[in-house]
Amino acid sequence: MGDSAADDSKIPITVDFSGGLEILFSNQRHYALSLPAADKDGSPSTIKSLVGYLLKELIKDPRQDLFVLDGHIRPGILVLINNADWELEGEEDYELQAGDNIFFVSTLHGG
Amino acid sequence: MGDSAADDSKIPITVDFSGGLEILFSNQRHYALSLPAADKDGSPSTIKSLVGYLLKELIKDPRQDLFVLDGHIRPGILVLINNADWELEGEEDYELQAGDNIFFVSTLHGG
Amino acid sequence: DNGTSRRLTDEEFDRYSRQMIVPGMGKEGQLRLINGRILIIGAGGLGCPAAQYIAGAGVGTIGIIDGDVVELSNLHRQVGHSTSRIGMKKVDSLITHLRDLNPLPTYIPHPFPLTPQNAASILSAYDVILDCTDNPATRYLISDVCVLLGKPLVSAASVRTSGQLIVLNCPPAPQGVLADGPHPPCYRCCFKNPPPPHAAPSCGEAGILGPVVGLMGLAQAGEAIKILASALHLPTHTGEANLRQPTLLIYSYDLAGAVGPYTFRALRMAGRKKTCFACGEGSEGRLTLEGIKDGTPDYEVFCGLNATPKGGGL
Amino acid sequence: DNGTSRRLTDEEFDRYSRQMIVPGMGKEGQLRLINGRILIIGAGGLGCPAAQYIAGAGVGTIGIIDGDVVELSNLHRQVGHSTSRIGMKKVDSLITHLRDLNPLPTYIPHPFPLTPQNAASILSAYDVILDCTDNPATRYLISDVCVLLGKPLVSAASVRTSGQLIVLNCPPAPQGVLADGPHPPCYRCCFKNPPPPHAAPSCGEAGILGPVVGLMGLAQAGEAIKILASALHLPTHTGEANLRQPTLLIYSYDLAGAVGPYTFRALRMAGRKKTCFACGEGSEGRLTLEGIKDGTPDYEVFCGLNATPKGGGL
Ligand SMILES: [Zn+2]
Ligand SMILES: [Zn+2]
Repeated sequence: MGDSAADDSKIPITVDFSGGLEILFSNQRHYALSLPAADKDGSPSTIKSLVGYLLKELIKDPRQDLFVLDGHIRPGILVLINNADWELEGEEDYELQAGDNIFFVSTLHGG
Repeated sequence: MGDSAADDSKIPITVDFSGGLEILFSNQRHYALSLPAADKDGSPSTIKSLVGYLLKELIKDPRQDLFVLDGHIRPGILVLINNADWELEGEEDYELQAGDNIFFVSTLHGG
Repeated sequence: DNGTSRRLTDEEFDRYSRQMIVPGMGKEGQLRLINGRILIIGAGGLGCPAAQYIAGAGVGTIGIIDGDVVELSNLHRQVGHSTSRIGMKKVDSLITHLRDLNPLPTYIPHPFPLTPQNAASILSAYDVILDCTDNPATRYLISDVCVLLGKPLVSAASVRTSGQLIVLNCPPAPQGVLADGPHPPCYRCCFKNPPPPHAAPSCGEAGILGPVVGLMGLAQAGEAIKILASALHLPTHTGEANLRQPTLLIYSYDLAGAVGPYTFRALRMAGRKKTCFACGEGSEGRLTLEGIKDGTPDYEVFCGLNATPKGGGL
Repeated sequence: DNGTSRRLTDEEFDRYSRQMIVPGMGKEGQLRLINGRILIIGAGGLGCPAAQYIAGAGVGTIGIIDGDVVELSNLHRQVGHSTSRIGMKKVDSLITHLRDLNPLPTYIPHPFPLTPQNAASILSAYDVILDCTDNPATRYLISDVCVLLGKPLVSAASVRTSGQLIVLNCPPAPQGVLADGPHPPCYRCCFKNPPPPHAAPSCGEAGILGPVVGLMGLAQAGEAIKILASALHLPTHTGEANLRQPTLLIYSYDLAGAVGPYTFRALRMAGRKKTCFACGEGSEGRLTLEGIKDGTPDYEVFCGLNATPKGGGL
């Protein structure tokens, strides 16, 4: 987080992928990102903003529908905000804070 | 840590025990403690201060020699400061910071 | 008498001595295991190691349900089977192995698939249920029946290099009750909708590493044993509050790197949800044992609804 | 030719197909396993599950060393043995089980204890060493020999409801070299001095739960398989930097409570220490294979030095 602390128009966060989702993101499970602190309309960056950023900047795999369907995180993906189910935190509208960890996990069914 | 924040002569920390050491501490693995910020001589509280506090206030088991021998943590106990080996942090002389987690683990040999 | 006051036989004492001297187990915990009944649904990569340790620990009644037969491609991870038992029903193969490990438990074979028609009558005879299956439709079915029968459910899954584990419905609360909560979640509380089918591959399609699925199955055994031995599924138990912080354990094995801070993560999940189809407000009106038997909900349709088949899933 | 270019047989293809399609494994990883040699020291609670999954994965040469015979009180956790094999050498009992699981590997029995006299000649024939033993003296011996022979060591231990796992000496660096580091630690770098004997109880004395020790053994298999399949023990491999952040995994099973944030912890350990007796500065002068054979250091004395026997250890 260090060097972006001086630039208060950015929010340093970490983003993790697991359960196979990392395959869509260059097979890398852990990312340290610096996100714009506000959306174009000036409102604070949310999980929704992050998902837009991931689709625009980070996803390399053409199968974006394995991550987002109809503009929302697809069924079968859990989103964790600082290790807690995002339903405890306000889901897509949660406003990102510096240092947040956002964890996307694909639900598994094999055994 | 909440209610002690106003009292700046105290340091809120968490202390964990594992590997069997918890047996010496009422079979409880996790403690939230509030330690004096300075020793009697005015110097900042260290791991050494914490060990003194644990022996005086927290240990219930008479077998103190299973935790401390000759005034030092006995051989076969690892001390972790915020999940890192204390040798990376200055060992007993490490000065405690608010929010620190100190983890005492007894080395195991069974299988 | 709940059966925890009888004497142990000499063989029981000798066989279980090393676990009985562990603080918190003792003779009382051992007798709870001996009097306990666990159903393992699926005799594959999760079910094999789970069954080995549940049998070893001396759980008195162990049911195993699976309709498949042992295949060569199972054996790298399904360590309760063997090359000489290829072609045998998995249930019979696994019980053969378990009986030689520990002949004392009663082993109950259910050598056919779990279905909406047979689920309730099978599950009702057990105290703790292990979901060791391999497809979303069966997972929703098992959870729904556990809600309706009031059974604790230890659910795990694993594909490729990832694993997941969660204890659900423990201690069980009556369907639809939201007062005096929070109550523990069911599978649907945590995983409301199944993924599109092309995003939920099986181990056969996507592959699986033995130690990954094995570790999850073993962790399931650990949770099931603690539930029985410490009676954590009984509402009056003091451990209740503890189990009410539902936790999803995530295992991310890295074939190219060492164990690290992201290898195991414990995620805080929400409790029972008011909006849950199976256990939430008004759920008694939409989910019943009779309905399930008669085909409502239709689990195949539910898990195929979003079907837009494409190449290669996650 | 490093043997990773031959064709797989039809049986190998079928048997290992589910793990070969996992990204990062493939045919090359599978052939590295088939050409690999793993030594499992101890055929008990750690060694049994470790051996099952290492055999299942198709590691080509699997050595097992243990001098004990199977006892009834082993069977709640040592799931590679069986009631019908009580009294048999553990090594032979476990290999019987493994051979039926997967007949393809070469199994090498060493049905006697590891000693300072035989350690080097046995360990030298393997690529990766698993410490699945049950006492401090043998643990220091194994690590010292691994330093001297340049072998990666996957070390685990478990007592009561706790477990520990660490990968040591991987990739191996020559003894005494500190330049161009950090280099990975050995067992003595992490655990400089043994505990007083009364504080280091065995599973026999203090008890052990099957799923706890089993999970650690299975995790050992996972680490050993990744080291071989991804060649992480070879200094030129790109995974090197990753493995150089040594991590001690701690498992704290709670018989009275649910999985939570403290169940698994990954602890950052220091690398090779300048002051380490076995691998630090000047260590070539005090630790040699010849010296070990001749009784220097004396591992029994080293681990008994602080002996002040008292009732009940940790
Ligand atoms: Zn629910
Ligand atoms: Zn060293």
